[in-house]
Amino acid sequence: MGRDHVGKNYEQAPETVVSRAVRIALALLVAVFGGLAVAAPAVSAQSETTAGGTMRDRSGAEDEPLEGVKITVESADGTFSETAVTGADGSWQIVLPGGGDYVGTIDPSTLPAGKTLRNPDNASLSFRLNEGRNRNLLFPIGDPVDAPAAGDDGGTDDGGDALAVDVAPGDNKFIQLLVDGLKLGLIIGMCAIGLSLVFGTTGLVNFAHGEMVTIGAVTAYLFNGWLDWRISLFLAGAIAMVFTGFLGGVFDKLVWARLRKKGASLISMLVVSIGFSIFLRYVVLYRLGGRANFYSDYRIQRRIDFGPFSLPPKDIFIMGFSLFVLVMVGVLLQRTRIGKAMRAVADNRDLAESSGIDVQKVIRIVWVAGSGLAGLGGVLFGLTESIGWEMGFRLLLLMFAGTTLGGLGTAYGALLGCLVVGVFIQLSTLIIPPDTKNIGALLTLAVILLVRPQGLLGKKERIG
Amino acid sequence: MNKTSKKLLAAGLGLSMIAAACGGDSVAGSGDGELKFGGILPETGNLAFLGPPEFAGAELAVQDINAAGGVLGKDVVWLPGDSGDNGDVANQTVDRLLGEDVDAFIGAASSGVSLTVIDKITQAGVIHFSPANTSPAFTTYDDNGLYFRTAPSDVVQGAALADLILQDGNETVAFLVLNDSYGTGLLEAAKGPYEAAGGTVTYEVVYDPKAENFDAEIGEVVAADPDAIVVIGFDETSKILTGMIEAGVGPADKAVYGTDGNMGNALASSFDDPSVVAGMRGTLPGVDVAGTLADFKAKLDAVDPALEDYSYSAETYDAMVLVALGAIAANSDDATLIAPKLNDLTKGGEKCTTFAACKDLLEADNDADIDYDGVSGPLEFGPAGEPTQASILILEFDGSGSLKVVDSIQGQIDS
Amino acid sequence: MTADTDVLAGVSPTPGSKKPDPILIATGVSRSFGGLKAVDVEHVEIQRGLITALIGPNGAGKTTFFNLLTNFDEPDSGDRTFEGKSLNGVAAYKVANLGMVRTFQLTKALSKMTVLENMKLGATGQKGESMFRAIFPFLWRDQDNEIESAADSLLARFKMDHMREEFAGTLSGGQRKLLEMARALMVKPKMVMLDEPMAGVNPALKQSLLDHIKGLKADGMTVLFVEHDMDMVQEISDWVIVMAEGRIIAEGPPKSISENEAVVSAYLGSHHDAPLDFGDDE
Amino acid sequence: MLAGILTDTIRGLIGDQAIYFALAAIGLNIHFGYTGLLNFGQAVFMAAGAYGLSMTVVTFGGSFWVGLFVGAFVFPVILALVLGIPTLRLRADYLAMVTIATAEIFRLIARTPGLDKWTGSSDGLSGFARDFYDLSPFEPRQRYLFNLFQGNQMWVFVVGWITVGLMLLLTYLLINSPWGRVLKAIREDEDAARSLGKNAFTYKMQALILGGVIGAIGGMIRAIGTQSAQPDNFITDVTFFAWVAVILGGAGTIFGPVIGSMMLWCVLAFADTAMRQGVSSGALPDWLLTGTQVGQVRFMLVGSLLIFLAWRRPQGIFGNKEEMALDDR
Repeated sequence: MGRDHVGKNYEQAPETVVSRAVRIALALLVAVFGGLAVAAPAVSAQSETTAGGTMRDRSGAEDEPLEGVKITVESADGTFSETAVTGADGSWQIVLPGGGDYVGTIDPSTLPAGKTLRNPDNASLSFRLNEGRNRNLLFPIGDPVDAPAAGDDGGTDDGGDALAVDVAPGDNKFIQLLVDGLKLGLIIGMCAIGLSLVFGTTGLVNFAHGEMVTIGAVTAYLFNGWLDWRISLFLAGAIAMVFTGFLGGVFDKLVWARLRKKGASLISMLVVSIGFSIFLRYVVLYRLGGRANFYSDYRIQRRIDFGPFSLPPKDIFIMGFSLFVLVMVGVLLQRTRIGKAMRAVADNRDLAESSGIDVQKVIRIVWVAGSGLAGLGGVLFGLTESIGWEMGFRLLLLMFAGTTLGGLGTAYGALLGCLVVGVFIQLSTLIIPPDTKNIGALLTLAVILLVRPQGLLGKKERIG
Repeated sequence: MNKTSKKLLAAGLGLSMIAAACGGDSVAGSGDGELKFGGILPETGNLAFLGPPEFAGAELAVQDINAAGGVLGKDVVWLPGDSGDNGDVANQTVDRLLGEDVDAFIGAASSGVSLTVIDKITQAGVIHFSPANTSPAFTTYDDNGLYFRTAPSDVVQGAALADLILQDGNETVAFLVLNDSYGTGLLEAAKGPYEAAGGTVTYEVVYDPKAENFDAEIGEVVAADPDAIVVIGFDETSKILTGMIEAGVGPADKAVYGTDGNMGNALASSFDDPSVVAGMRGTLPGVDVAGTLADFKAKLDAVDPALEDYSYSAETYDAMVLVALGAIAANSDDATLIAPKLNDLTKGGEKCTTFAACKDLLEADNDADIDYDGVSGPLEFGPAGEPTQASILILEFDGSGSLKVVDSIQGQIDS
Repeated sequence: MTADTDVLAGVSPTPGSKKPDPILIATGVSRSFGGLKAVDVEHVEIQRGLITALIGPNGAGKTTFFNLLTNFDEPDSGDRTFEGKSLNGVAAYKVANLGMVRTFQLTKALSKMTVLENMKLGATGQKGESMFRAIFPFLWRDQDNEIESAADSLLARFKMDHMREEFAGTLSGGQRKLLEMARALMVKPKMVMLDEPMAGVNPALKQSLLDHIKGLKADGMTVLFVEHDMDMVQEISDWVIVMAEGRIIAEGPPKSISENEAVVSAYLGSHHDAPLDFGDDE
Repeated sequence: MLAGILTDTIRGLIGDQAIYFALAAIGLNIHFGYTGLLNFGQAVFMAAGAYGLSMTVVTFGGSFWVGLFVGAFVFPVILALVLGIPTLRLRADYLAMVTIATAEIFRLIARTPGLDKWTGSSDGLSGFARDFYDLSPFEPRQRYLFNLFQGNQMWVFVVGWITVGLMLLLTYLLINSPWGRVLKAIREDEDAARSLGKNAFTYKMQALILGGVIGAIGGMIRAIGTQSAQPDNFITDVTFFAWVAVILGGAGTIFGPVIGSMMLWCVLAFADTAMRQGVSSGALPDWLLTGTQVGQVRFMLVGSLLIFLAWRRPQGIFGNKEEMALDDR
């Protein structure tokens, strides 16, 4: 039952692997020697059964202990009752007669002036305690807090955190999500250009495109994290991009060009692409394993605060770099001969062929460039999130949404659509629970198809 | 309709006739004198990382049982199988193993997968014994008395987690919870006691473990600015923790808590600099009452030298040993005879901690009242066939990313 | 040239001229692709019971206009009426049920269906085409047999009865054109729209196709067809409409057309620099 | 050992997976094989059946028989309308993308804890099939048919194959009717069908509904067989399995999908068991394949089968090669 397919595990020095059993054995020592060997004395096992705590006001900037507060603990059956008064450090403790059910009550009138319980209903707390345990009772001080809910922003953020500078919490969350969404959108967009161009030039909806994204990320990970070589991520990313581009070219030469030559229908080509998608995905799983993996470079970076939003430096780089790459792609499509040829083939293949463009060559280049970009997108996505075997397939669904939204077969439409999808996914968490955030993006796809089937930038033609 | 089609149709009808005609050939789980265990443990799917220790535990149990002379004079048989993470794979495995006349299934790791096969197994009169299901749903499930588990219900761990958060004096807490029954079940079990003791949950979110990113969730946590953050999840915790550290709410900035799903060495090892998780604390069910665990770990390593984690290996081991003891007590390998014996074997009576020792007691007197205290805990099964007592370890990552046990909490389930 | 042209004797040979008994009228029909106007027709009328040809150089917008007339494409603006009924917003299949059937430039023989199946598909009002009745063969069997004999007699007329069980995909290009025309007749249309019926047909079959087209007129149907081949246009059409760059530039009897200056220059001009071939290459 | 492989293979050939994938494939065959619809969300139709049944019984406390009706008709018909109305007027690939996305949407919705009351979130729903098994003439603890099946499985087996037979009969009647002729015409060329006065949209919608309903019945049988309905039982890969079954057996043939499904599960069961035994006996070395990886190899096999079939034998094992060569697209 080896886990040798997870190559990374080989690197671990055996001594860092502290087994659960050893941990458990330590627990045994705890049990036997009554806490002598315990690392953290604060929670050491004790022989007395106690209730206690520290009264303090943490709602302000300072952590302020409250002195002279009265707290009473009674047993549920009424046979025991004792009152404690907090000391200068705010702490109090009551020794209880043994395990059982108790009620702890704070006397709010003894609180210092201006201090109120954050939750006045919680002035009395019932609890059950086993023999020999200590129970901390919390009576938080501060302004009342609204009941929390997923996606609800609480409204009365008490400030002090890095993000709340000068901006109301609602706004900064909106802007933060917008920026996160743009980042996601730029990455999806970079990945999706190839999907859209391949569709434009050959009519094929390539379901295996997502695997190019995965392979790009995994290739870079191979050189930066998986193997011991520790090549810089920049170089590893470049290698990954070249490799996926090469792979795309090989793929076209060995598979798609042959199928086109054979005159295979688009539907059977689509099915072939699905076959490759499944096959490649599970080959990656077979070698990489099912866990999330990370590059060794730029593993963790502190976020830089920009006021309304914050980003780690690598994300700033990702956004800037992908914007640069996308502008370059735009310039290449607009200005260079091959770019024009690509657009011409996507526009009208027969016409392009009759005006002397080598359509097969253009398609080959589209495959190479599109796969390379997808690989690069995978490298960036792996950098901002993690590298896993299913990452490309999951992005593929968003790419579909984005490219359809923007207009199938148009490079700029794909980009615009993906940006919209990325932003929409993040912003939708303001309303719906985050675990369902992709639903919004995919529903948009359906709505767009109803209202504007050609997509945002697509030409109005009868489709179908 | 062409000729081939007609022939096929005829063949199909013929087949159904045969099916109707062939009577019962044999009864699964009935005594054939040989105790067979079937495994439905994750070899594939998103819980695949839980598989290796469970398989190792099972193989070790088989070794130990057979080394002590087996059951009913014969060696017990272990037939491993994959549970995957969706019902398809598990069902196929169960079909296959039912065909091999297994007497007890060991698995599955995921409560969800167990629910897809529990009816099939228990209605066939075979024992379904999970080492890792913690969902409270099984306590009340109509299982013909054939479902058992050695993992304690999440209620115990949840209370321990709440206790831990309270001990550390955290007045507000944010929960980041994996969307499955493990995550949401543990969330409920922890939230109740925590709020009852005066704590406030300022933010709770259930996330999709396969999500493209967790920016939105972490953004909410930052905005909520709690004293403590609890992450209940599996492997994806490494992604979330990365985001939290980058957003300034990592273990160095806040009190961060985990649970048995993620408090493993794998979490620290997914960071090149494991010190970033230093200070993160969490709960893990299980304790050594018999004092044989160091030995147990060494034996597991011998079974599978590549083991990285040991989660649920002890529970798997105990499940198999219990069933084997049950067969000795029932003097049969018929699952329906073994099942009624199992609960009593875990409580009251003469204590024994190894299969060999317990077997000796039982063989000396078939009706001997024994109390098997296993490597995973005192067991003490309640009427629902699950532990009523559990020890929860409190773990903490140190500066080198190693897990240290800092405390243990005894939990009791009222039943 | 037949005597039928007499009905148009009084019609002025100018674009958009009024006909005495128009079956199809289009007014102000325009359609553009990506900013380029592919079709911009002010007014055109098609006389009932005659064979009208629609000609023009490559890229003139003939097929696009054809698609607009049959509602296979939606115009940006404009009105079309067929037998006095407006076609605006009417689904393409309903147009067929009104009695206007079209064929396609690239023949749409249904390859993996037999010739007979192709024919039977053409019949309208089939009971068995409802999903629920389809399950009970006794509800539609009789009608289906009638349709089959009608199909057989049409096949015999088109001299294709010997291949009724063959897959349409095995037929030659010309045979497919024939099949498509025969299939269109199964609809029992009032008007048949043929998109380049002679394209890719070998010379031997051409004459028989021509005869069949004339036969349609003899059966009282109106025919509108798109064609490049001027000889054919001269031979069978009663009236000719010429398109160039999306507009109708000339109309008139076939003879007068070849002398029309606008037509000649449009055709000549087209050889210098081929403009975009909208739609025609679908 | 060999006997074990043999029984597993036979169980794959005729067992419950072959049954419900056969139904899913029959539905998909109506979509793709006869109408040319690219439905890559057959899993969500199966889920509609499973959840229609289980939600009626568990969530709303309805009877099993009402649940059967909801699962077979109400849910899949609504789903088909939702999927079809935006996409069926568009080019075929749009349906493909929307269906694959919908399958994922459904899974996410069914999983979300917010809807736990209705869907049981990630654990799904169970305990709705008792009424079905109460009717079983087979003894649950007995084994039947040469020891292949437990009593309950045997009951699913009999009912399942009868259902498959009925669906085949329905398909046969429909496809050989004028209605089926229109479907085939739409598959060959939608514009030609429309030029002959056929309302292609309506026919495509009917086909989508019919195939969806049959898929949903497959999903119900699955839910009844495992006595649970869970979101993760209906992941995208399930759709791909159904596709392999259709293409393997031959798209556009009556029996193809059933044969394809049986062969697929037979091959998978054989490969699974053979590889497992290879691993445990040491015949397959650890560096090549571990037990954990056996399940992954199965998917690689499915992927390669799709590639091979779509490329080299698009007519499937039983399809007519000449007929496929007529595809002039």
